[in-house]
This record gives sequence, structure tokens and C-alpha cells, in this order.
Amino acid sequence: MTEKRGTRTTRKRTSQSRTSVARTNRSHSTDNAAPTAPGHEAAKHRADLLREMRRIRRFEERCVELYSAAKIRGFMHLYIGEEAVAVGVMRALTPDDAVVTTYREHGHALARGMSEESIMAEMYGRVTGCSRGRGGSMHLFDAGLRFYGGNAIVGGGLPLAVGLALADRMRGENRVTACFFGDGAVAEGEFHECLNLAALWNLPLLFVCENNLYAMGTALNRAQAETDIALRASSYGLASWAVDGMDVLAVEQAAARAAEAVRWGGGPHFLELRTYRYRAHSMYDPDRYRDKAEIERWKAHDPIDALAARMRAEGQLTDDALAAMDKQIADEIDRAIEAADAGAWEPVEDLTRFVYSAPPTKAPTGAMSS
Amino acid sequence: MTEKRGTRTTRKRTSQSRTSVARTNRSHSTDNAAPTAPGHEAAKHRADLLREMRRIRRFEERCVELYSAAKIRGFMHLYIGEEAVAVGVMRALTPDDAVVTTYREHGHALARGMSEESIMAEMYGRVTGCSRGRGGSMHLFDAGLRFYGGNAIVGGGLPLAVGLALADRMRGENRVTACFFGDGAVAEGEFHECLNLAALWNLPLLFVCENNLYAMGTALNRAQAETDIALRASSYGLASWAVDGMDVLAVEQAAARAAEAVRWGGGPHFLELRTYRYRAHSMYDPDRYRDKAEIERWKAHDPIDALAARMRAEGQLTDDALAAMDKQIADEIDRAIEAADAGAWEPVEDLTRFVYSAPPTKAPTGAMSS
Amino acid sequence: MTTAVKGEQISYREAVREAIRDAMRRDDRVFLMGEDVGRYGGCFAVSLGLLEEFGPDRIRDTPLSESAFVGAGIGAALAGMRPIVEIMTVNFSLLALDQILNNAATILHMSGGQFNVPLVIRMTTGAGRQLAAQHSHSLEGWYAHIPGLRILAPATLEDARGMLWPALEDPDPVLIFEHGSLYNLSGELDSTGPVDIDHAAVRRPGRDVTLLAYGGMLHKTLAAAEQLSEAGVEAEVIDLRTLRPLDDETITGSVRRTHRAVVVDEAWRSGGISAEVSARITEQAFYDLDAPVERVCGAEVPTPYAKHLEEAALPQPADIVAAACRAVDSDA
Amino acid sequence: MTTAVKGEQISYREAVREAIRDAMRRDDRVFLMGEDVGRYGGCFAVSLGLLEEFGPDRIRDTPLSESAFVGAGIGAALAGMRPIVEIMTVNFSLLALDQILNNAATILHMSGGQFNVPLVIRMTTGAGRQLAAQHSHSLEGWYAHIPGLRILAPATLEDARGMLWPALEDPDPVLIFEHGSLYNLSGELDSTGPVDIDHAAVRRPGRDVTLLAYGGMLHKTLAAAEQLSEAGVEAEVIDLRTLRPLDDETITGSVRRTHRAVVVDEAWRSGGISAEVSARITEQAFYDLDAPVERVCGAEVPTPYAKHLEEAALPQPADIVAAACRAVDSDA
Ligand SMILES: Cc1ncc(C[n+]2csc(CCOP(=O)(O)OP(=O)(O)O)c2C)c(N)n1
Ligand SMILES: Cc1ncc(C[n+]2csc(CCOP(=O)(O)OP(=O)(O)O)c2C)c(N)n1
Ligand SMILES: [Mg+2]
Ligand SMILES: [Mg+2]
Repeated sequence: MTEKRGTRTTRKRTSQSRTSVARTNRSHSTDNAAPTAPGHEAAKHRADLLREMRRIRRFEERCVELYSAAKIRGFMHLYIGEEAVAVGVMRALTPDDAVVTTYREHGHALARGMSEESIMAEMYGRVTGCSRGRGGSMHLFDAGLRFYGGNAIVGGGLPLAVGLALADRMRGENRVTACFFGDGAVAEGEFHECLNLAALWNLPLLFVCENNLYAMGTALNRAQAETDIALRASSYGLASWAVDGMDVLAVEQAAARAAEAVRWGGGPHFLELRTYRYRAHSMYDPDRYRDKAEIERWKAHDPIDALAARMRAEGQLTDDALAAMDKQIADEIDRAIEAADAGAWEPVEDLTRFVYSAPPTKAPTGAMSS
Repeated sequence: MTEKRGTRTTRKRTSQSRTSVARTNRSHSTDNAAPTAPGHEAAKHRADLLREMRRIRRFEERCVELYSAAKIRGFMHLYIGEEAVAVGVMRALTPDDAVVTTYREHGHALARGMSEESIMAEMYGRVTGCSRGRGGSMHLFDAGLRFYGGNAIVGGGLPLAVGLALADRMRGENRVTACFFGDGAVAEGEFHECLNLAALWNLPLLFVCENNLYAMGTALNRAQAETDIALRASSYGLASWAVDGMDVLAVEQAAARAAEAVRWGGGPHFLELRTYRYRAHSMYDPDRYRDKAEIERWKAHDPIDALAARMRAEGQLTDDALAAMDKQIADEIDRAIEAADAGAWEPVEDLTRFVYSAPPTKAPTGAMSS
Repeated sequence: MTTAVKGEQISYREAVREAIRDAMRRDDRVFLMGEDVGRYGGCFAVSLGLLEEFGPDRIRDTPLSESAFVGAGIGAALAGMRPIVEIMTVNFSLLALDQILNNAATILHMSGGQFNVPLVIRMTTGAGRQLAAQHSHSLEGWYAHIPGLRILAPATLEDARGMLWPALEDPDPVLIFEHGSLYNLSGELDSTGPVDIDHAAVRRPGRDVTLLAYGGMLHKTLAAAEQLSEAGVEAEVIDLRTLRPLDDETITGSVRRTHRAVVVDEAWRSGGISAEVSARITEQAFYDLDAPVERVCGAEVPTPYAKHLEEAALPQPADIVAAACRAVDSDA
Repeated sequence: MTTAVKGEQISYREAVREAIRDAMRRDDRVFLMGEDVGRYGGCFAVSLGLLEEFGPDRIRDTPLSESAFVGAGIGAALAGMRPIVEIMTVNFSLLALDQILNNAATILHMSGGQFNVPLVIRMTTGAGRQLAAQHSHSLEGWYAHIPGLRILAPATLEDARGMLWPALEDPDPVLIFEHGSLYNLSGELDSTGPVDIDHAAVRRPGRDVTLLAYGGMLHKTLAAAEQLSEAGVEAEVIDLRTLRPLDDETITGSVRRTHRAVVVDEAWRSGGISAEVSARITEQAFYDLDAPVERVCGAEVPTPYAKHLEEAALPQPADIVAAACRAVDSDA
């Protein structure tokens, strides 16, 4: 329960590390990215990563169709293009660790191990959904997986993550809380307050900033005077790196190192994952604020294609294996959709259930008509 | 009305500058601090600074007595020990510039040129007070001097200052907005949001952080993971220095340089003034959280004594001159107290005056009893 | 000078846009500031095209820093500008509430009348689009609690078009709440001129019961009034329009005639503005009432995502009809 | 286990401190976190001495970061701790309101019942000490609007001592509002045990009129009742105690007997919790009322510093007496 700050690592980013991770320097080798496992195991490991990313992508592609078919409603934010981040980071976590995230969290939920069924049913608004239909796309929760939800207030999840980590710190648990948020959140006051608190209290917290260069239609350089987010984060006195978020192996490696440091008393760590969303901000967004060519440039570095190409080059992936993988994914998703379609609705009488843990002793709404 | 960020100076603090201003290095010469004015004029200039600081100190010493006599009530926060900051910074401003400050603002108000009468009457709650008795010690305002008030929400003044500076920027006015706040405010989210906005929009804003090492009873190193505030500020992409806040000439020089840069398009500048409050946080504070020896150590570097000693050493101050100065100050304050005591009260019927600029077309409180 | 012509088909969204455009053309102290008002064209496309006309200085995109940019609006207003600050939705306005309450609403009085804050803040409010618990609040009642503010809730095209200018002319801070479900409302604009922002409006005259609503609820209430009419009950529908200061005369005047009142509010019932309206009616027209004032409000639950649950959580015309019938039947 | 003994003289401040101490000793998941709770001893000296007993981990000083440390309390509660978060005063709580509304109050429902938030937040509220406009708010009515929260307002020594433990046992977030003028209240403690946090309490029985108050206003209301008694009017005084959920039965039960009600609230009148209490009484006991429900509230003005103005802005016993007399006299 004591807080020794002496153990805190202080690997601040230097201008050296700043350029070494720049997107232009993509040839930088990440062969040592996977937990060192030679031959067959390394191949299997990569296949797992590939499968996870393809599953997330395919799941969301189906979500788009289902949104058009009005099966899914409300706000829906797609992760397409950013899959390497969720997949790479989640690999670094154990089941005991905690996750806090945003409204753009399908990928995180899937990569954390939530079932396609529970997520799809949630987006269908069914009682069989992970949040009994109350949350929808933006509010996926799973207590069993310590998945503390999608939060739809930008920056709103960070204080929760500080508190989860604080509880672990006070109890002496060697657990990590991973907190995902976007580049847009960096401008919010809560970002500042939380980075300081985490560093001041040396909390076991992994900040995961998904820098996809836009907050809705606002480009990072029109939101931040200093656009190097990892550098900014380091000014709070915590360890911070920028990582190529389009390279799942690089993400995995960085996350594994950071998570282990966090777990064993190294204090909070900050990862800036440089990535890109291919789709509009949400299904409501006409995407008028950026160049189509820019999107294409990023697609050329697609994390899924990149990994697949590398595996092929190294003889770790065949067309057949890929087809089989995709078939299996398609089947899983089909089953999830079927189950969602068949899912029951929460009875309307249960509307006010879960406003309080127990039925309140007196109905707070209890105006009787005379 | 255009915003060219190219003109922004980017003199960030280096570790070099960090130590050069450290309190231990007090022998550092500040002879060039006063606007270069040889001989007689330099002496007169210093005498003015001395007089201002003594006036502020004496004014507040009388306030303590008046508080004990229950003439002044509510929260009252003393500036004693920090006088060099207000006096030095205000010298850098012109009448057209704007000032935003906190609840600890007697010194700022006096140094800005508000009369002792209007301040004292305000603390007495009289209609003759600057805020007609509605504000008290924490809320001194003066439209004529563009003194936008003491704000009692920590961090709450910063956004106002951003807006005042934005208006000047949009109109192309070469005016400075000086915004005073304490080290405690650095932890608030608004600090972060405002520094970024100011830097992003290249606003003519002078941030003046009065680092007196405590926020109420919380020492800076128990509030901030990184205690070098000026360094933290520089991470937002604005020019930032730490200055010895106990040396009025150093403050004046730094403020003059920063203010001129701000005024002529150099973008926001940040000054951290390292200072100390001798008294408790407020009249309610039993001051249990710090060592009396620490207070004494700081008193040994008293800004008033230091300047006086220097002036004496250089033959610029005699005992007689000092006595005359003090006599004049005492008389002024006596007159202010007398006037406050004689001041009228706002009639109770005018309680709701100024809730709206004009009497609202319908009384918002207009419940009639039947 | 205005581009929208009387009689043309126009949407609520366009009406707000025209109001902004018009104000920006008339007064160069006016500017629009908020998240994604520029390049994106406004979260609800309200400001689409304005960046092209007025440039990035006056159609000013901000980072996600609600407290700072709302406070900056206050500061700019103090300096004599006429900012229109857009907070994307009321849900995020909590992050700026300290600035609104402790600065915008307070400085005039606290400074003894020296500094006024001619600021307009616009924001979207309300539920009904399956946006779930964190994006469906109706918190305008909280703002209506704050002395020093004026609170407007345009429910019609004319008000969407006409409230902004008088709000900008007001020397004190004005908050305008636009219900998210109204942006697609469209029809002919009766007038492009400024409207009165002091009074409630009778949107449908009637004699049997007074239904009081505002914003998004007005249209459900009018629908309920139609249904009631078919059942032989003639409801008078009052659009509150200005939530602070409330127009006691119009409200009480109507209830004095109908002797019954139903307050409709999408917000949670307990402590909502519906309570204030109800309390005032009782205070001012107790002896004229033939039945207790009814309230039809949102269920006291974080708004759920699922459509059937959300619908159950929000006041529906049937609920209004039922309440009106209770009021009428209770004729003892 | 408790250190305060029944019958001893104790102040409200000490009663709160003993409640914290007791809870900290009983349950090691409990900790206190907030600005200056440790080294300083608490802004109002409530937690004086606790740092020495429990150490800096469990009496945890925070930087000035209201949103972060309140949110951290929510997170720690989610993780199974039992945090007591102190927000120095209600005035600063606005900076954390987003966390309280959008997280603490919402996560249980939004997660379909998976995550509850066993958090207690304490804060000082109210005016009366010449602290001026930014330090004198009474905003507990806003919090009482939020489904998912329980809102308590201890006005007596027993409640100051006894409400904390049941609040900590509540699986959901509980906010406790301590009126700043009460800390020096002192007397004998009737009991050191936990108290009921579901019901209002009749603090003075009476038959002619029901006066409803809570927190700092209770004592002014009791004083008014004494004056009324001298004038031959026997007022029943109800201490609301729990502002959410309101105890309709006790409230309505009393009004059914007295036929008249006066709601007393320090907060601004429009949209205050007084409106909710008034509306509910009308809804539930309309036919029992002999007079309209009266409200005695704070003037709708940012609280001024000057003593005479502040006094004029706040409800005083004379105002309560006058309202009660109006209610009694209006016996038509
Ligand atoms: C406090 C707050 N302000 C505004 C919004 C509206 N909003 C939702 S997402 C978003 C952009 C966030 O961008 P970023 O953090 O980069 O995440 P991304 O969507 O790119 O993943 C905005 C402005 C919000 N949800 N919360
Ligand atoms: C938002 C907010 N939180 C808490 C307080 C209570 N408070 C008043 S002054 C203060 C300390 C501020 O310290 P600092 O900024 O260093 O200024 P100083 O008093 O040292 O001049 C605190 C905690 C407040 N006024 N506002
Ligand atoms: Mg982004
Ligand atoms: Mg300080």
C-alpha cells in the first residue's frame, strides 16, 4: 500500500525516438515483435493476430449493412483501419487486467474476448446483448472480462481508469488498467488531470491514445499547438512512446513491454498509436473535411494487408488458409446476427430496473395521479 | 484578422535556463532590470517600485487588523511576501491592456491603479466599493482599468483571459491580457485547455503563474508529478520562463520582455514567478501544513527588504526618505479606511439590481402570494 | 439582407443557419465558435457553408475543450464581441457549466454592474434518436435555475430563425436550446424577422385544459391536442419558448380560463422545469384550478438505447392525452 | 468501536469526523480522498487528525483536479473499494458534474446492471458566511434531479454522525450535502448508530401548517415555528433529510393533516427543489389543501458579499413566518 516513486521508470521520449517511429519510416523492422517463438509457433501467433484483425474488420463491415437495414440504430463509430491497435494492445493484457474505452469500441470488445453474439445483440437493442440493450454500440460492457465500457463523453473514461488503477495500487494487486482514447481527448481538461494524477500516484495505468489524426472533422494540427502527443504526455513525468499503429507486431511489442512495466510497479505508461480511420467518424458523418487521396494513402499501409503480405512472404500464409479463416469468421458473424435477430426484447415493464441496484425503497418518480 | 502562426517565437526553456533562475542562484545580477535609465531616474524608478510594494504590504497588514475587528468578513487571502510579482508585472502593462486574476488580488488591484478607497470600501461591503459591496475581497473589478476581476474558482479566470485575448486578436489590437493564477491552478483541466488554445490561436496572452509552492495546504510536489511549472508550460508550444518572484527588478524585466513580445504578435508567453506567501492561505487557515522555519527562510529573501537594501547600498535610499514614504502610505490607507467606514450601504431594495443589465421585462422570481 | 424568403420551404436546420448568417452579415462583432462548426459543417450540419462565406476566423473550429472555449466566449463578450458559442450537445455542456454559472451569469452582479456578458450559447438538447444514456439529456431546466441567464427553446421555424438576433442584442448571456429532433422539421417560414423572446405563445387555443410544453415536446403536445379534440376535449397548447424568465402571465392567464393544466417535459420529472411550472401555476392560480396540475415527463432513468425502451422512457402523445383526460375528468 | 460516546457534547464537524473514522476502522475498503483532506486537516477541519491515524494512502490529498479525482472515486468504487470523495464545496462540484451524472449515476443502468458504483461523495453547500457569489451556491437540487443517485442532507448531529455508514452500505452512489453553517452546531448526540436514510423526519409536530425544510434551513424553520407558536399557530416541521428519493408519504401525510404547506429552501426559487416538493404536494394532496403551497426561497441573485445584502438574499425566519401566516390566513 505504500507509494514509492523511486521505482518509476523515466524513459522520456527524445527527439531521436520521435522520428524513429514516424510513419515515413515504415521499413523499420519489427521482426522481434512477437513474443519470441520460433518457427511454427511464431506462424501460429501471427495467424491469430491476422484472424483477430480480419474478424473485427468483417464484423464491422457487416454492421454497416445492418445499419443501412436499420437493424442497428443511433450512433455507430467504426474502427476499420485501426484494428492493429486493439489486437496488439489486448494481447498484452491478462484476464485480470481492466479495460476502459470509448464509443469506438467494437474492436476493443472483440479483441478483449467479448462474443460477437453479445455485441451484435446489444446493437440490435436486445436483452441478450451485453448491456441488455440499454447501451447500444457506444456502451458495450462486460463485467466478467473487466471491460468497463465504452464511454461516449470524450475524455470521460480516463478518470475511471485512474480510479481502477488506484484501487489496484492500494490493494497491491499487480494488475494493469488499459485506457483507450482518441487524439481528440488530448485537448480535454480531464486528459491533463488524469495524466498528472496517474504519474503523481505512480498508478498501474496504461494510457492508449489512438491517434487517428482526426477528432470528428477536426484534424490534429487544428486542435493541438503541439501535435506530438507522445512528447506532450512525457511532460507529465511518465514513460511515453509513439508507435506505428498500422503494424500489429509493433503495437503488440510496445504494449507488452509497457504493460509489463506497469504491472510490476513501473508506474503509468503512455502509448500513442499512430493510426487512421478509413470510414467517416460515425454513420451520420458525410466526411467532407479530408481528402480522399489521404484515405487512400493510409489504406496502402493497411494493417491487415501488411501482416498478410509479410506472412505470405515468409511462407506463413496460403490462399487456402486465408479462405478458411474468412469462412470461419463469416460463419461466426452469421451466427451472431441470427442470434441477435432472434434475441428477446427487455420487457418495457423493466425499464427502470438497474437505475438502482435494488428496487428503491420508495419510487423516486412516485407522483400519483389524483 | 488573419492568424499567422509563423511569427510565433518558440523560445522554449532548456534545462540550462531552468537552473539559472533557481532560487539558490540569487546573486544573479538584475541591474539591467529597470528600463535603462541612468542615475536619478533609475533611483526614482526603484523608489516607485519600493513604494508600491510597501503600500500593498501595509494595506494588507491593516486589512488583518480590520478583519480581526470584523470590519472585513468572508474569505480574505493575503498577498504578503508576493508583492514583487504584482508590482513587477503591472509595470509591463499599459492602460489598454487587460488583467484577469484570482481571489488573492489585493496586490494586483492596487498595483494596477485601483484606489485604496474603492478596495477598502468593497471589503467593508459598502456601495462605494469598486463592486458596490457585492464582491468583497475576492471579487475586485474595475472596468476603467480593464481589471476583469478576482475569480474565486481556481482556474476559472483562464478561459476569460483567452477570450479577452481572442477578441484583441480578431480585431488586430496590440493589447496584452495578463492572467494571474497560482501553482494550484496548474492541476486543473482548464489550465491545460487554455494553454493549448492560446498557443494554437497565437493569442496575445501573458500567463502569470504565481508559484508560491502551496495550494492551500498542498505543497506543489504533492500536487504535481512534474514540479517545474515553466517547463510544463513550454510543452504546449509557447514561450515560458521561470523568474525569481522575490526580485521585483527581475520580475519587471521578464514581464516587460514577455509583454512586448506578446503585444507585437509573438504569441502567448508564460511566466512562472517563484514566490512565497508568508501568511496562511486565508484568514480561516490555521497553517498546520508547513514548517515555520521554511517561512523564515523565505522571509530572509523578502522582496521589499531586498530592494531597500540594494537601494541603500547604492545610495538611493535614506532612512528619512523611507520614513516619509511610509508616512504617506499610512496616511493614504487611513483615509481609505475612514472613507470606507463612512461609506453608504447599497439599499436592500437594490439587491436584484445588476442580475440583468436592464430590469427584466418580467420578474423571474415573480411568484405572487395569493 | 436575409437569404431565406418568406413563404419558401425551409428546414429548422436551415432556419438556424440563416439566422447565424444574417447576424454575421449584420454585425462584424458576431462570430461562431465551437467543435466542428467549420470544416465539418456542424455536427448537425447547421453551419454548413458558413466557413466558406465567413472564413475560419469567424467560423472558428475549436479543440475538444468545452470549458476553455465557452469561457473564451465569455471573455470575448466581455471585450465587446458578440460570440455565438456552439456546444455540440447539452450533454457536453456540463464540462462548461462552471464557466456559465460562475462567470457568464455572475460577473455582472458580482462586479456591481460594471461588466456585462453579451454572449449567446447554442446547443442541441434532447433524446429520441437512440443515442443512449450519455447523449440524450434534457438539462435546460438546470440552466433555467440560474439568475443572470435567459433561456430560450425555439420549437418552430420562426423561432429558430428569429430568436438569435434578439438574443445577440440582449446585453446579457442567452442560452438557446435546439431539440435534436427538430432539425429536419420543415415548412414555410411565416417571417424571417426577429421574434419576441419575452413571451410564451398560445400555439392552439382551447377552453378545456391548458397543455404547456416547449422544444421537442411541443409537437407531441399538439398531436395530443388533436387527439383530444376528436374526443371532444379542446386543449389550449402553450409553447413556453422562454424558460427563463417564465412568462407567468400567459401561463396563468390560460389556466385561469381552462381551470386545468398539464405540463409536458421530456426531462426527468423530479426537479425538472415541469416542477417549476406546476408550482407557479398552483401559487398563482390555485383558486382557479379544478384539478391538480398534471405533469407528463421523461421516466427517471438514464435513457436506454433500445427503441422500445427509449420510447417508453419519453413522454408520448398518448401519455399527454391520458393526463389531460385525468385533469378534465377530475372535475369534482 | 466508536470514539464519540452518547451523551457527550459534540459538534457537527466532529460528528462527521467520527462517522468517517468509524467507517475507516470498520472497513478497510473505505478511504477518504479530496483536496486538503490530509495535511491541511480538511478545509472545514472535518478530517483533522485522520491523516495521523490512517496514513496518506487512505486519507488521500489530491491536486486541484475535481473531475479526475471524483472520477477516480467512481473507478475505485467500480473496482470494489468504498471511497468517500470530498469535494471541498458544491461550488466546485460543477467541475466534476459530468463524471457524477454521466458515469456514477449512469453506468449501472447503461451496463444492463453489470457494474454498480458504491461511492459516497460529501460536499459543503450553502451560503451565509459572506463568501459571495462563487462560494455560496445551493445546488443539491440539481443532483436530486439525477436518477441513479441518492441525495442526503444531514441537518442534525445524529444525521451527521449516522448517515455515512448506511450511505457506504448503499450499493449505489450517494451524495451527502453538509451545510457550511452547521459545522459549529453542537450539542449532545442522542445516538452514534446509523440512521435511516429513506425517510423524512418530523422535527416538530404541529397541526396548523406543515413547514418543509432541510440542511441549513431546518434550524431557521424551527425558529420560525417557535415564533409562530407564540402567535398561536402550531407548525409541523419536516426535515426532508433525503432529497432523492423524496419521502412522499411523510410529506403528504403531514399536509393531509395540516392542509397547508410552506416549502423552505435556501436555493434560488425558480427550478429549485422547492418546486418539486411543491408540485408533488399539489399532485398528491390537492383536495386536502386549504391554501396554495407557499415557497420561501433564496432571492434569484448571485449571492452578494455585503452582510445586509446577503441576509436579504437568504430566507429568514421572518419570511417563513410570513408565508406560514399567509397560508393559514388564506383559509377561504
Ligand atoms: C465531451 C465531448 N465533447 C464532444 C463530443 C462529441 N464527439 C464525439 S466523438 C468526437 C471526436 C473525438 O475524437 P477522438 O478523441 O480523436 O476519437 P476518434 O473518434 O477519432 O476515435 C466528438 C467531438 C463528445 N462525445 N464528448
Ligand atoms: C475549483 C476550485 N477548487 C477548490 C477551490 C478551493 N481553493 C481556493 S484557493 C485554493 C488553493 C489554490 O492554490 P493556488 O492556485 O496555488 O493559489 P494561491 O492560493 O496559492 O495563491 C483552493 C484549493 C476553489 N476555489 N476552486
Ligand atoms: Mg481521433
Ligand atoms: Mg499557490
